[in-house]
Amino acid sequence: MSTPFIEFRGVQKGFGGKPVLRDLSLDVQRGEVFFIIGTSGVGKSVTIKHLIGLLRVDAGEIWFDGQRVDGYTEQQFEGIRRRVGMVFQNSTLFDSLTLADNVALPLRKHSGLNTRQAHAEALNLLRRVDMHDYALRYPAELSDGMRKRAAIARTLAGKPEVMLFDEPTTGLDPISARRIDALIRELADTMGVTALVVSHDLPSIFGIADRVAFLYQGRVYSIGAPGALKVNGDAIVKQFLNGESAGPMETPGF
Amino acid sequence: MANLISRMVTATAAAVTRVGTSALAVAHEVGGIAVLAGRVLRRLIPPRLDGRELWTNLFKMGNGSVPIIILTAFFSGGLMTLQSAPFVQKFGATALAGWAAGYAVLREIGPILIALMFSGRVGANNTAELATMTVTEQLDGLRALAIDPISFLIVPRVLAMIVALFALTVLGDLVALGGAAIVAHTVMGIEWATMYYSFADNLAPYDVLHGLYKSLAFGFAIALTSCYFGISVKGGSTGVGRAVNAAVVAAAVSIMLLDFFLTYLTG
Amino acid sequence: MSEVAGTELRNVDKRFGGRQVLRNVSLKALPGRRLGIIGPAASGKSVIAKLWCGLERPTSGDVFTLGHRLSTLPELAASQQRARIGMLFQNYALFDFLSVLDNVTFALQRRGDIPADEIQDRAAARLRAVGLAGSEHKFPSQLSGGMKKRVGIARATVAKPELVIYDEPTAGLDPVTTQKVYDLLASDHAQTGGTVIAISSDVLALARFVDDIAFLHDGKIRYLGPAADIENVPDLAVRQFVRGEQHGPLSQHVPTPAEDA
Amino acid sequence: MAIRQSIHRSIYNLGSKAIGAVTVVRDLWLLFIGAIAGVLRTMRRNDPSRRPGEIWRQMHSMGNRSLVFLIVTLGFIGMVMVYQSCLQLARVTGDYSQVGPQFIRLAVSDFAPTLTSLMLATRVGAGIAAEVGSMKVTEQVDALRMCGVAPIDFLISPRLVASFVVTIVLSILACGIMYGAGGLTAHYSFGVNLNIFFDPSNVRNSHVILGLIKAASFGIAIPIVSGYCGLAAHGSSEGVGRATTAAVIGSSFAVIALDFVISTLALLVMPGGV
Repeated sequence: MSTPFIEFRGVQKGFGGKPVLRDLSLDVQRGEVFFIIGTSGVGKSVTIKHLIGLLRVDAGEIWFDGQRVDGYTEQQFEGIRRRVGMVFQNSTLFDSLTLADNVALPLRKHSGLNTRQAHAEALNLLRRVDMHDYALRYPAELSDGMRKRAAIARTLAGKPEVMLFDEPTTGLDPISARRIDALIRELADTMGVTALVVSHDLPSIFGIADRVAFLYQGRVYSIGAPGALKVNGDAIVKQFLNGESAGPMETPGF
Repeated sequence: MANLISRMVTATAAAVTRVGTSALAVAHEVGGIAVLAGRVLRRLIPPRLDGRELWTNLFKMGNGSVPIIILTAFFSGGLMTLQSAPFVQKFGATALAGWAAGYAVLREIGPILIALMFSGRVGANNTAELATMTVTEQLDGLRALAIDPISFLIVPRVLAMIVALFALTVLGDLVALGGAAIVAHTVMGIEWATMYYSFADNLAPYDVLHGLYKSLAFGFAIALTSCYFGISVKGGSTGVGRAVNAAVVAAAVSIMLLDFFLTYLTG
Repeated sequence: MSEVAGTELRNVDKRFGGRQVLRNVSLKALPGRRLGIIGPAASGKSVIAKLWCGLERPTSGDVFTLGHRLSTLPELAASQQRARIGMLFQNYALFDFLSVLDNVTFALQRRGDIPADEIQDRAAARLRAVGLAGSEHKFPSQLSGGMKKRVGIARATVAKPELVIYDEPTAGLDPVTTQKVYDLLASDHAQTGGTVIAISSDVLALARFVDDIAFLHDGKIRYLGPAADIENVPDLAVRQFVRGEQHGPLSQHVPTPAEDA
Repeated sequence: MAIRQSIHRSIYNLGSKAIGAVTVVRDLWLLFIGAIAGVLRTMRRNDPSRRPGEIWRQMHSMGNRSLVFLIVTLGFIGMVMVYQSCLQLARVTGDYSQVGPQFIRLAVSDFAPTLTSLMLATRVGAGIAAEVGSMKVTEQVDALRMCGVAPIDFLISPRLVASFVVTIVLSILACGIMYGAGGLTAHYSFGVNLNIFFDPSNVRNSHVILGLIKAASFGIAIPIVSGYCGLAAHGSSEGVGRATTAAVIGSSFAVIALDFVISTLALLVMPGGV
């Protein structure tokens, strides 16, 4: 196996004295669609926010493309953030800008394009996610699924090598959810974008994941291809992947 | 007796602690605002800000506030005339009506009321907007796009608010004098010309300037407090409301304090 | 008596300003059974829930709830009828100025016809049933999302309502917790009977809980039938929605803002 | 042609704005009547919307917690006003004997209630709108209705009573603070004799009554305007933000406009008397 593209080694993180990540280690290969799954409140989103420096580790190491990044300054993280894009749970489009302006924003800031070029490029990106018909709408006028697709287009504007998705399908109806899934898979297959997806949506996991890491009690409890986990995994993993209420698993979120 | 004394001591200690903690909290906020001011200033030399954001905000804050500022200024000019009315009527000193109203409006009531209304409309709106962006992670979204939230969001807003409040105060001064004249004419039956000469003879350019440069300081204070409380919001929809509340209160206090010190410093 | 006229919407239209949210909707919830309502975001599901509680009034058409024509009842009388309805709000809507226990007892205390110790006993029993014994004196801000949801369930069911409406009881929950919530709702219903209405966009989990499912699309009821074979109904639109297929009769749905709010 | 169209459009816009304003005023009036009815209803011991101690709690949160804020702001504004008047007089006559008596007359009949209420409009108004608004968007208002409780009786009525009392009390207090701070400024900066400054002989009963009428009407206007904004909130956190800002600007403006109306009426009813 080649050296991993992204690696977490023994990461610990707590909030207000309460440990969330106790000793988390995982590795992601280039070009993979990698899922981080687990119950609510287990620290999935917390994990990925460390990679772009929105949170800082209490202990442990984070490696990205052969470099150790956990001790980076805010300025050094700027460099990482241009290579790693993040799609937030509630899409974080700027309410005051149209979709086209939202997508054009990082282009104007980073690619040195003028306003007109940025706008043209933004339309191209919106076409990629099939949202170009809505380029002049404001985020508040669209459904959640459409907002999420526009947010993906905005993240793509930075030509990221890695994209982080925080619960991309939660709260969406099935049609919108599968559409997002297809898009994530397509970006990985056609553009080689490594995807790190936080989710507990079973159809997504079985639909598009190459590998999944199952988080439980602050650690990676099990890791592997989704089908293999379901077959070989222990009772706790199986309970989660089958969505059963009865089983050995403790769910502090409930 | 000893019991009573010990109880009094405990109560006093508790009161002192309470005063101490709230003083600490205030110091904490003031410190936060100062740090933000530093960050904003650092991005001004050399200027690193988003031009488009500056223009949209200027338009939104300036243009959008014109109606409310006109109404406020008109009423405050009128009110000042009403207040001087008994005096003027008693002594028949119609020539002084414009002076009393104009002086109060240009130097004090005008800039303060306009600044308070500006803080209520623009400052509060700005806090709500930034707070909403913060609780919905839009600020993290900016950072994730490798865009500096201060130079993209805060600096244009601070500049826009200072410029807008200054321009609105100029407009407000004119409207307030007009309001004073109209009320003097309709309520007290003073001639237009009397009012005009009363303004022209008794008011020096410095009276106007005094109010205007105060408005620059007010604009800066409103901008900083409203941005600070917007981006340091905590806790969902309740938090947004609380942030707005804190921002308008802090802006009102700083307007009064600044007014006092600027008046003393410059006369 | 309530069994006779039942709980139903008859030819209901609902507009907010210029937006038509419901078009000529007729839907019946049968006593003793569980009705599920599914549909894309902003298709008007939550509006139906609020119509049945009398929190919203239809623009035209009739709303019957537990044998009363709620659409024409004055607010005061409607307010009395609501004592017979339990509602779990989409975002729980817990009173954040009250403790967990006070949230659950609040409605019973307002009625004024139940002795204080009975109220306490009932609330304590309900909190035990949802697994929150010991958290009585916490405040909503100190609870996790799942715990808030359970307080909401306890509050909705403490008055032994004849009709319970659950609006998105499992939104955002992981599969295991989702199933635990539905287990809880099912055991409640088995004990108390009455009518249950559940709204969700998580179709498959909902289908395991309810008897019948109504599919709401674009303000109209497109399908109403048994939940068991929802995955295999002949209507292509329903199948497309349930399976999340990209191609089919359902076009991309563009909602106008805040329809579902 | 284009000009005529744009004129048409702006007339149309003005018209619809005017209709909107009339609707808002009517809704505010209805809310006011509803809240008064709620006050009367909740006086009954077993009314479901009654919450024992709620008025006290509201008075505490509005009054006690505005105290420092008011003392600071009104103290400073009193100082500045007197300072400015003295400065101006120094240029013209140099006779400071009328500064105090005129100042207290103005403070009683206008400055104290108006400035107090303007300050309360920001603090109390924003607070009410934030609380009620976040209850509205989190559906707690609907949950209240599910529990058989009338939201206006439960949320607005106690705040109306509390604000009415608190605004009057704080206006009286603020008057004292302005007067005191102003007197000290005159004394220390311009050497005005304190006995001459603190001479209330200019204040007549009509001034006191006018000041109290103003304080009372502002005290009613603030909770009604902000409660209205709170209850009209929709959306999520940005809805609460909108409601809060609307409450601040709406209740501040209500104070200024009411002040103008009441002052004009007073002058017309009692020319020279006020």
